[in-house]
Amino acid sequence: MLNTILEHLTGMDQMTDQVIAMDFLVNAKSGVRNYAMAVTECATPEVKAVLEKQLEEAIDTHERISAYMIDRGWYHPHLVNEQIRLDLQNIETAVGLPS
Amino acid sequence: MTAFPSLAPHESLELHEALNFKTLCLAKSKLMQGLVFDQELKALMQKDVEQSAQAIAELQTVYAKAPFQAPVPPNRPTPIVGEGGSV
Amino acid sequence: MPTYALHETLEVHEMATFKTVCLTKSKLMQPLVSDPALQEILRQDVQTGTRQLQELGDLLAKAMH
Amino acid sequence: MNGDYLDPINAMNMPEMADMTFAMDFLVRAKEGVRNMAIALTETASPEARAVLRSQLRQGIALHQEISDLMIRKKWFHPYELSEQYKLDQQSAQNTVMLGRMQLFPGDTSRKGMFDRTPDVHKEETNA
Repeated sequence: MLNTILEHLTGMDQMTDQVIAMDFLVNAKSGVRNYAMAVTECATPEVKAVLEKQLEEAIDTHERISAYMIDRGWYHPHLVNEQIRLDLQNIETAVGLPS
Repeated sequence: MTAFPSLAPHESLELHEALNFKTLCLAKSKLMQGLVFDQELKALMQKDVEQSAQAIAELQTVYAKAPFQAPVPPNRPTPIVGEGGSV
Repeated sequence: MPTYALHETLEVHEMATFKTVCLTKSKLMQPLVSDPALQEILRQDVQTGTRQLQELGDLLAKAMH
Repeated sequence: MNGDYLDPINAMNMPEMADMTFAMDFLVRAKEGVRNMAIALTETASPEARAVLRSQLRQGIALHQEISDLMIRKKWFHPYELSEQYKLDQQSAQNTVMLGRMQLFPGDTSRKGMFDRTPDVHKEETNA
């Protein structure tokens, strides 16, 4: 009994890491896009300088998280079929979660 | 991370879009120069023409690694107007 | 003339909202993560996010009057 | 401005208005370029593609800055005085709609007879 709970918990741990990383990647992506939008609406040099620097940082963050996810095998930009298999698996897990 | 000889599909498509966008920009900045009156604006457009040409060259180098890359024929292979030369 | 243009003030406001949600989420998620590499990424994000929000806050404060 | 393209009154301030339109097009293009580059960058995995897109993103931001500075200096763009901008927006919209109603070009612009054959095809036909 305890064993299955533990198994479940550790399994969920893996899952949580992946979901958190995925969420982070999606956020990092939106961050880059939002900053690019914001920079092109700027007229005051002071505001623009801040947003431009933060855009660069957002790009760095995106690079870091996508490299991490590729490394862990959670993101397969080169292998579309592999990525789709992973997507389907994730869909099943998410749909199957008790609510 | 394993090294891949070619680019990933999604990034190749993004390069396709970027290359076409830059090509259109260059064409427009070049043509518009013949229409503008303000010389400063014209100079800025000329700068865009030069920068775009450079950008296109860079994009082409990377785009050459797209998984769907193919040898480029020197001319458009089919007639531009009409079927087989007829109007 | 106002300190900043209206459009840029609104953009900074949007970024501040977005960044606030990001920072809160990263902070809340941190204890749930088991992988050290991911933990490090989140820790760094909390650090830069905090600084970035302060910068955005400074801009917003100046845009007020 | 009135609807008659031959009326000299329409030439009043025409260069300025034309330049304003071209500059606006240029600004919109630069802005779009920055956004496109940022979106492309978030879909990129190869370091080489990243480096190229990133440097072009920076260049795009710099170009956008130059164009908007020029437009602000020439008073074609007023990010700080919104009612000034409003007047310009409405004026150029009105003028351009007027321009859209004018009969500027001949009905048939196909000009196909000049281009439709390659020299070789033409030669074959004369030989036959």
